[in-house]
Amino acid sequence: MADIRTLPEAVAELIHDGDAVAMEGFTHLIPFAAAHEVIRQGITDLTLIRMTPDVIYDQLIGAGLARKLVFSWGGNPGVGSLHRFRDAVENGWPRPLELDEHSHAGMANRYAAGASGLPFAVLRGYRGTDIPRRTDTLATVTCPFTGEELAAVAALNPDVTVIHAQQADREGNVQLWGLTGVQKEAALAARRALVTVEEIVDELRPRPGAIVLPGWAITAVAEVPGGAHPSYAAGYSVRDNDFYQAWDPISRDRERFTAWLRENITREGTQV
Amino acid sequence: MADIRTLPEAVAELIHDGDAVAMEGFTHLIPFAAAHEVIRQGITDLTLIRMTPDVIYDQLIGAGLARKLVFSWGGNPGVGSLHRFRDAVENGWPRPLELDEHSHAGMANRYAAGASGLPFAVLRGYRGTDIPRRTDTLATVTCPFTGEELAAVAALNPDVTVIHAQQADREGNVQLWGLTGVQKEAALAARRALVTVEEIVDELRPRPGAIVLPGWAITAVAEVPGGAHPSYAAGYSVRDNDFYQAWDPISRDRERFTAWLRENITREGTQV
Amino acid sequence: MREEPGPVADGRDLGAPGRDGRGPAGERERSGEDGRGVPAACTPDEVMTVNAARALAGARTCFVGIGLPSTAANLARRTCRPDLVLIYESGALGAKPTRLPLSIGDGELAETADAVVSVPEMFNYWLQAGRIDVGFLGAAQLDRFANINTTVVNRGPDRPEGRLPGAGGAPEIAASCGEVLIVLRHSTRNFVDRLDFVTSVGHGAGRGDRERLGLRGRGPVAVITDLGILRPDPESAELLLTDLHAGVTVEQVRAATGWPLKTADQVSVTAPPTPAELAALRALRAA
Amino acid sequence: MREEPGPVADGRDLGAPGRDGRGPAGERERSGEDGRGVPAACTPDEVMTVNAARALAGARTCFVGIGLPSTAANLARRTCRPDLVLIYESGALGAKPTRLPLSIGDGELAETADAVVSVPEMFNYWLQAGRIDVGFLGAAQLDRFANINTTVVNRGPDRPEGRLPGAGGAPEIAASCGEVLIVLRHSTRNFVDRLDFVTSVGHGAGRGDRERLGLRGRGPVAVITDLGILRPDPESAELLLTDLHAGVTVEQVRAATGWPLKTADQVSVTAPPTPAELAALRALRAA
Repeated sequence: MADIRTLPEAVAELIHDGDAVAMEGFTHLIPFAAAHEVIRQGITDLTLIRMTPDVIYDQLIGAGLARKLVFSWGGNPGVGSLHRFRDAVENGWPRPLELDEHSHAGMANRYAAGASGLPFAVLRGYRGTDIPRRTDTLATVTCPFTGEELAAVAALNPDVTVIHAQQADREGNVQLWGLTGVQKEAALAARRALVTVEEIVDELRPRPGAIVLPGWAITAVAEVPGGAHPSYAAGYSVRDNDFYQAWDPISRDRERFTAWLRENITREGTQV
Repeated sequence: MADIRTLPEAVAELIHDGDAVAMEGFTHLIPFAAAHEVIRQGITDLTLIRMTPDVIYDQLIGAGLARKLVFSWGGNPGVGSLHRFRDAVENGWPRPLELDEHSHAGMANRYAAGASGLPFAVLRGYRGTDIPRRTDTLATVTCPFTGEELAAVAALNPDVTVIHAQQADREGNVQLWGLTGVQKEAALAARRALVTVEEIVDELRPRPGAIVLPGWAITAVAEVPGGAHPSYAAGYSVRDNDFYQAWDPISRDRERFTAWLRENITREGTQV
Repeated sequence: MREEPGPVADGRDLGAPGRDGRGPAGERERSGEDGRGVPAACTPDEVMTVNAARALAGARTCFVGIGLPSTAANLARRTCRPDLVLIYESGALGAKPTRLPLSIGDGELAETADAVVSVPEMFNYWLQAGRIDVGFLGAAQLDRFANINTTVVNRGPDRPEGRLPGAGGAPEIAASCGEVLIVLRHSTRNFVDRLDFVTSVGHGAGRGDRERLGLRGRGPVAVITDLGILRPDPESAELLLTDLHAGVTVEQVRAATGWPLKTADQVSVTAPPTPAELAALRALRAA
Repeated sequence: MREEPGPVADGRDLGAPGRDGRGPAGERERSGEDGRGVPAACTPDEVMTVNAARALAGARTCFVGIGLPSTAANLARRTCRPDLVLIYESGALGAKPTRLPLSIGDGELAETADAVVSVPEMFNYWLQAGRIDVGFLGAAQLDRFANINTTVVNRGPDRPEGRLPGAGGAPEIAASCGEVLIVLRHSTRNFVDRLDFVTSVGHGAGRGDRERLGLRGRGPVAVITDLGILRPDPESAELLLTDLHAGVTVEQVRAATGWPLKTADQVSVTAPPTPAELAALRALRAA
């Protein structure tokens, strides 16, 4: 029931200038290929939403396509800083980047509220921290039974969520397994959902630990083998830790980053 | 990490007079054997919590062990009324039964709040209905972002939750699959959790659709093959629909019910 | 499970205690005592169920109550709507049972589902978010605005309230699905002038009430009975008789309705069940 | 992931950019430039990690940040606490990695876990509910009450704020775990008189603040560094130097601390890493 599309078609149809876009995947199953297609198509003025911006958003931010970032932890996992993110925040290069900053617990609950059709979620969080000073999507509510004051976070409802999964069938039912993170919530919270998959199969064989998203809850599926690289897809690939480490020197320098982008993403015929 | 116990030991250790007890399982995996052991041990003045009281609570109520019922749908699924429940509510036999009544959505969220360590949960529910007139665990909260008024339901934190599962390993890690209902939430919301299982195995083999509850999150495990009968355990048994239909005439009549209880549950040597 | 009728004022069960009227107070008996004229080839319950299935012809996803709604939805999958996605509150998304489930938690629902989710997820992510096209409900009592009572009935002074099963999933199904279908047998016991308790809101006190209450779906669009079909007046949202089953008169329907039932300007007659529909329904029940 | 040090006032990364000090600014270099006296057989980072692992001897379950905390927790599983349940915010409950994960989402965490859950479930059902004994955190800046900053640093007038990675899971880990351990390298850059931003609350402004804020866990019980161990004063909750690693002096620690560090009445010396501990740590890092 989801449309089966090529990646360029799906990105062109689902993601537009100015959209709020969530590309999720907690280290695992990060939809890098879709982000690279966004760069190739030059879709810009995006509000990027992601718990861990990771290298995928470092690239989009460095490419100048983001005007705002909604996030909770912006580092290169196990390596260090996200230099394009820092350069945008600290120096406004290549453009200023507005931030909406939460904790992981807050972001996870914001997606869950969005997936639930609720305007907000309640959690026991943020107390005593300076985080409330930096976001207007955080408030408090009082428990009507106990009088306790709790944190309230505004729902996230992206215009479009992009995730990567291992498999889809021909009706667009999607199966992902391993660390499945917040992808179900992110996909269900969005107005449109695009899933890139390692392969399209005739029949999904149920897997331990898998979650299945029915095709009717998804807008489009695109087959993109290796579409999570340098992240990984359990059962198909392993995390390219070398790339994450190599990203540090590439991204430290504006010129080197720009050259990398041209050589690897935007140059005619490139497909990373 | 969970204690491995016999069913009589576990019930005696974990369930006490006056406790708030949740025995969950949405049609599937209903822990009947544990309820029967409660009847045999005469543990009384219980607050019984369950989305669908089902025949399991009809038996406990008829046996006079419940002073209160927290629930959302009290019928014999596919058959008709729960006559012992009705007799207690309408006629106070064998004792009056206080009710706290919600919708399924409300009960599910009450358990989820309990499992989350929150005092309440928010949902879009109950609007325009007469349900709020009959419960004091339902209130409203106002969204601090949109001003919308939403339902708030008080968390459920049973003294003890009892569930039935297919398997546990020798450390008390539990695996259940098929329709897993609200069991994870009910178990995690409780101060103590007892899991009866079809069998204790050397190693849990991961199954599609299974949830695993780590042994350290559970208080005790008891091996009770067939412990869900007349409910069922996917992979081990099928639902005994004939029993559910036979329960209708048994339970319609106080004397016939009492005789059934004596013959099948409380008489020396009975083990249902 | 919301069709479960429970007790009524006289202490007898309302409608059939067994599923789909096959119990002791089932369709054959009622057909006989009411003397309703139906094609000899099929029972009023069959006509009702076939029409209920037809009402799903445009639906993609259906949140299914057990009993009559489940029978109709499964029949739709075998007739007018093979791709219909059946969703059961026990956690099954896209169940494809080969037999009618007796309970909402029968094993086959999970085994044949596209996905099985927890009950909290079902109600929060799938139902509440407005993802389901049609909610298919039964009722113990229904009023002229298609509000539903499945909680308690008043049995008169000096008698305790009669206890019905309660809300189950119905209040939020009625609130959140894109639209709602209701199927129940027609009698003055069910179709009442005033509900003893509002368990689930149809159109409240009339058009505009759902918006005022912030209910997101369109609410009930049809009530399918063994006598005909009622639909809300586009202006007032009060139920109008819009369709009669073959051989049923307007007077019969009015006599079975506990309020002065209005009729549409044009009352149609439903097409009789086709041989294919009847064969599919009977095969489903026999499986 | 909370150990990620990020930039500091001078634009250099604080501490080591690579994991556990094996990067360009790693332990060997720092050991040399600081001239710290440690047993020739092991580095200050090894002493720190071994002591961090020992701090888990009484824990059943540990919510593990990547980097130093993860190394220490995995070492504990190989030495003092073989049954320790490792919980990673990516969703792995009871992970048993054979190698140190580079990221919090490495595949082996899921493959070896007792259970894998969604991220919302992890934070709501497992962390927030107070089910985890110990939260193990790193920090970019720490103050005398063990409050943590991992968000931004002030780089002085006319310069933009230095950006750190942000909160991640830390605020709620610090709030909800039964108790908190913190591991980080000791320097005046990290141990500051005043945080530029409070990302995660340790003991707030002193004893009683956690209760006042409604934070359920006991908060930080030890800060383990490459120089020694600080623990909160039972009265004031201000961090006191309670332990020195062998060969380190109180003056060295004070010089590396950005506030006037108080010492406990008795300052102990930690037992040097045993050959077994060192062998296990080195095997873990080499795997």
